[in-house]
Amino acid sequence: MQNLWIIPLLPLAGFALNGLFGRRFPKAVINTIAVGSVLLAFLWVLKSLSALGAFSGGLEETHVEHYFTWIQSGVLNIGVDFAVDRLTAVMLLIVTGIGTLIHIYAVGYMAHEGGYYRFFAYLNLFMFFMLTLVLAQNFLLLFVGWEGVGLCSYLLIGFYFTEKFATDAGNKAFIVNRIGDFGFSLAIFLITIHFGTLDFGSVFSQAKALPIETSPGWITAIALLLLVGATGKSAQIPLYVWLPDAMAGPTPVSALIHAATMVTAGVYMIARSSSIFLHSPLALNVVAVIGIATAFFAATIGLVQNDIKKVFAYSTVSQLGYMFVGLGTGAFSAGIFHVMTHAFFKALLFLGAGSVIHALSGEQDLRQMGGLAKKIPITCGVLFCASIAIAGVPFTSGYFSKDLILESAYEYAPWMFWVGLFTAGMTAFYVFRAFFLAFTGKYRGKVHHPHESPFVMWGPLAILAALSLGGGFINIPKYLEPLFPLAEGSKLPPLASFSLLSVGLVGIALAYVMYVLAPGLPESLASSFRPIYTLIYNKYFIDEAYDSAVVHPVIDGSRSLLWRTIDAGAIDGTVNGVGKTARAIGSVLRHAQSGYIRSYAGWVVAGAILVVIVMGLTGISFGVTR
Amino acid sequence: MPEIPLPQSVPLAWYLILSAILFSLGVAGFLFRRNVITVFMSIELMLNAVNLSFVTFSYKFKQVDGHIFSFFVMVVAAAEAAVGLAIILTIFKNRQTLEIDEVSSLKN
Amino acid sequence: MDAILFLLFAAIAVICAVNLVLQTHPISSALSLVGVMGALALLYLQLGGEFIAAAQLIVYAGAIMVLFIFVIMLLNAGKERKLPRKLWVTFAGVPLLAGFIAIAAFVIHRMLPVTEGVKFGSMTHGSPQEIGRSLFQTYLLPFEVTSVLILIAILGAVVLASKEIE
Amino acid sequence: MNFFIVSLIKSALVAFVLLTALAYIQWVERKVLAHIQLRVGPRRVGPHGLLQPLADVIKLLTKEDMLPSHVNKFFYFLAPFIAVMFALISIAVIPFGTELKIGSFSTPMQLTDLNIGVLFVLGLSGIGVYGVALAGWASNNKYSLIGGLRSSAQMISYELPMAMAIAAPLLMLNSLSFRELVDGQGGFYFGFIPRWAIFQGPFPQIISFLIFIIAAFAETNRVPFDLPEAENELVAGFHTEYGSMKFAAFFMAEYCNMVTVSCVGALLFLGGWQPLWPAEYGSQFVPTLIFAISGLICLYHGLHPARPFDRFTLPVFGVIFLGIAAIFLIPIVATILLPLFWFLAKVGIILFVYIWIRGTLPRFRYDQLMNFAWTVLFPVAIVNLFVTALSVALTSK
Repeated sequence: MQNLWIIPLLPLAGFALNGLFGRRFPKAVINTIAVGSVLLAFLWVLKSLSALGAFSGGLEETHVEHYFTWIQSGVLNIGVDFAVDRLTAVMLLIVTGIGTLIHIYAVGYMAHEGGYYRFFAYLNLFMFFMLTLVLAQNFLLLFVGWEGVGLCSYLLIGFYFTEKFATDAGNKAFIVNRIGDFGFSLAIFLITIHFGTLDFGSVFSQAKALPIETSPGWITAIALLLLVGATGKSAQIPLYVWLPDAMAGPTPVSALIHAATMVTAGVYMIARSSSIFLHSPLALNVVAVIGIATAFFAATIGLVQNDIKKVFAYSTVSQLGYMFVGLGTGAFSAGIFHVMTHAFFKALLFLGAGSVIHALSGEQDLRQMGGLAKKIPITCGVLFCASIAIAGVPFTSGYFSKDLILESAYEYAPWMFWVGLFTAGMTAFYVFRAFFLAFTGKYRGKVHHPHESPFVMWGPLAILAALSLGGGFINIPKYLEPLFPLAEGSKLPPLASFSLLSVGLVGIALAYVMYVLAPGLPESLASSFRPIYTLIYNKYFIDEAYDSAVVHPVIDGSRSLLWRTIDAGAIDGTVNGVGKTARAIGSVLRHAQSGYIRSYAGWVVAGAILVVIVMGLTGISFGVTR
Repeated sequence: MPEIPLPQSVPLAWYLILSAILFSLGVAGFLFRRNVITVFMSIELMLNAVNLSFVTFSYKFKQVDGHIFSFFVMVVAAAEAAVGLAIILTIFKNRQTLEIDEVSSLKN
Repeated sequence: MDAILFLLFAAIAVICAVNLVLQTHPISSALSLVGVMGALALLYLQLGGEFIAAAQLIVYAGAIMVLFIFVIMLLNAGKERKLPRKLWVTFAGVPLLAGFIAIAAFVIHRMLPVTEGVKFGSMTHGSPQEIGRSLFQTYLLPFEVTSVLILIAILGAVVLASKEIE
Repeated sequence: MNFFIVSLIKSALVAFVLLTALAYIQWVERKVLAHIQLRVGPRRVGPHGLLQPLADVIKLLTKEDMLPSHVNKFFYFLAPFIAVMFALISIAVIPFGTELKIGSFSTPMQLTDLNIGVLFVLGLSGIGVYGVALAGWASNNKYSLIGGLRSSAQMISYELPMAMAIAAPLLMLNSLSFRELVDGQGGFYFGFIPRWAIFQGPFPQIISFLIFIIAAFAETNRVPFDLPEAENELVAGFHTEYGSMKFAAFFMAEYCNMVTVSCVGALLFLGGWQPLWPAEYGSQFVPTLIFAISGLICLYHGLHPARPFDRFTLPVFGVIFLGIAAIFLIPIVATILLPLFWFLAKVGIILFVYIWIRGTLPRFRYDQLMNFAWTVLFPVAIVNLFVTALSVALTSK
């Protein structure tokens, strides 16, 4: 018994304290509570993991802790129980560790914002739900965490609820997620029907016993529905649209929720239910295709964005795509590995971007930056680390994970490998485009003398920088072997491996050429490829498409049909009718309510006698038999 | 004296029937009496009847649970008596009556 | 022997209960109720419920009923007013009651075998030790909850009784 | 059938002894009170007033049994019976000593050993309230009514601390049957400190003994808690309307309750018939010594030339005492009588304390009485119970 329940409970306590009394607390107290709770959670994670021997080669099999039975109905018995295996251990460390860093960072970043306590309360609540999600030992509990993080992301995206676009973005994220969650819940229902339980242990052991489905069956259905949920949460095609807008939230939120942790929940969930996916090649195939498509697609959009956070948002989408490719090609451990490294460098990217924005007091447009390298050197340095990491420059963290994913992609289908490779190039390109636009050249901004961020902000950045450079040497796949056996790495052909090595550098070089050496080049390119440029620049008009295809019909439909006809006509009519009937009956029955206790008792007794008579005649003997 | 054929051991059913009789007598008291206190006591009588069947079943199954339940019933009855009698006192203070039928302002 | 004892106490109980219902004066009803309780306590003893018997005496007869009598004295409650009782009550009620009891007896006989009977002393689970063990291990939570209930009852009683009606 | 005969004999014996004892306790009380107040007390009837109780009984029996016109007859008659009945029943579970062995035949010195004896006594004491309450209510007289109300309230209130106080030693001795309780108090610490409940580890029950005694006074409506019959406020309280034998019944009930309570106290706290110090230090000669000394004193006073009266009684009693002393020297009889002696001695001491306090203390005011019960006695009892339970739990293996 490692008292795992303490881990999520600490942030919850923080949320309760800050949420209830934060209004009256001074900032120092709020900080202490918020950061302290998460830090404590992190320490507790370390303690319990080391106690379980997670760091010393132990924790081969899952360590389950049952706390109490939550739902007991018929055969279905859902308990509130947490579990830790190596996968969970990795996720726990990522969530709590990066969570702690980002909390610390947020202390500095939000220092001048309103609704301070609210922000940290939400952040802690998010940590609580995220940890519940990660620790859960059955699908329902996981779903609770899943919905919870969705709620928190909604709250935090709409944190500046005075801005229309923020609230809109929040709604968008929420609604799009609902679609995914709908699929997820359907999947849960199917699982309940077919396995009779939701507990991971029994479900997966049953799943392992099943034959592999060559033709789609209910396992495929389950897997695909789970995938729908995952695409919603992890912003994959077609449900990725909410993530870029989600950048309306404060930057720490973008870093924590929309880069490091929550959006990887889908990946985690698929990896967790790998034993279901492994039995449905079709589903795996879909996962992989969706992943590669998303990766490519988002990367192209990322090429031309001018809002620094948007750029990183699309890169997030495309990196998530990579993770899905990893999962879909059966390299689950590689996917998780990329989750970790991505958590490092993407959090770093966002926080760095945040620090830039902070320096420029709110300016997010790349065209308004430039030449910041001298003004905010530390930020520049850490952002450089992050950029090379994501660009997959050899021996940075991003390189290792991406490498693994692409290798398995090559085994799976070479074309996928080449697309992924190209995407990697694009990634390197647009990241460094952003980097050069921001830090080189001469300053184009209006804000005068940008200032370096305080220590609380660049301290975490430094740690993250170190991680995103060296994080790749943590051999996650090896660590996760008990869960996801490694395929014996068949060597890539030399050409492929070489291009894999070089692609990042090429992308960087290209970006250097276009945005440092010959700044005029991009415009001329854009003008020469005008139609494509506009198409990409407007994100392939996906949002507009959704608008006309989904939103308007729905709205009109609800207006005319649901509201006017069904609601006002049928339902209200029925309800009022019921009411009228009830009144009519009541006016008759009212005379029974004489107000005399004994007459009431008389009715009761009459009923009792009736029961006894029935018992006597039918001879029902309640439990007591001869 | 004439020999009455008595069973060597008392059938369990007798106890339950006794409890049924007591219970229905309690019901009758509840229905016929008009004095609040008597009505209240009839309720207590019903509770006792139920206790008896509890204990009987606990004898049948040779388990202590029945006793525990009747114990809880007693506790609840004690609480109920405390509150109920307090209420009766208040009613009496308010209306100077113990007639249950005069406490019928709930009607309509 | 058992049967005789049972019949004796059962008779006492029933007579007292009938008296409870028929008496018009609350005090008489209260005392007959005490009688019922005493008889029941002895029946519990016969059924091997020593602790319950004692509790019956102490809690019910010793505390609750004293409370009743106390209140009756305090309010100095007199006899019920004789009302012209509606005829159907007596003419329908009593046979109804009898029928009810008869059916109940019938059902119980259907439910329980007549063969197995109660012998004094053959039930050994009612000892205070047993009760205590199961009360503080199996039923600990309900037990604590009842304590809270009692507390609430006390507060409610105090509040109700101490309220001054002007 | 042997069992029934023995029980019959025993109950007859106990009843006889008890009733006489009741009568004579009252005589003793009058005497002691008299001496406390520097009077001589009853000494007209019989030698040294020894026949006074008999005279009282005869008087009460022969008085006209008058029935007030305004009473509720049934309950008016019922009340004293209830009172005296439940007072007398509870003696049935009190053990007076160890086994009574005559040759092969042996029987416990006790009417019946209930394994819930303590609860039994508590329950009966609870029911005993009805007698008083009913008496007060039935005699349809405001003094009686108030007396009855007071007594029922008082008894209910004091039952709680009493029960708490009793529960503490039960916790330590871990039984509900008096006999086992007393056996649990046998033995000595360091060979000479008796393991009575009031001395026994882990937590000596001296506090709960005090609480018990105080509550007992209230339960039996004795000074300083005799408000139900506070003559200067309520004429005679609940038995104002009672005369002759019915009055005697209440009287008997009161003294019987005293005796019962004293017995319970002696059994629960003073180790029943366990001697004060072990036999190897000669505890079995205590009775001999006491009786011998008292006998000698009697002889001395009786034969003292300056003493004008009791020329006959005292010497006779002196001789009797010396005889008893001699009896205690006979080993076979001694084994039977020694426990009895110790037990009765302890009961006697507690009874004497009753009388002593009656002679000493004034009466409480009613509100003081209630406040004392609820604000002092009850909390202290609870705390004591907690501490006991804690220490028991900590020391039990």
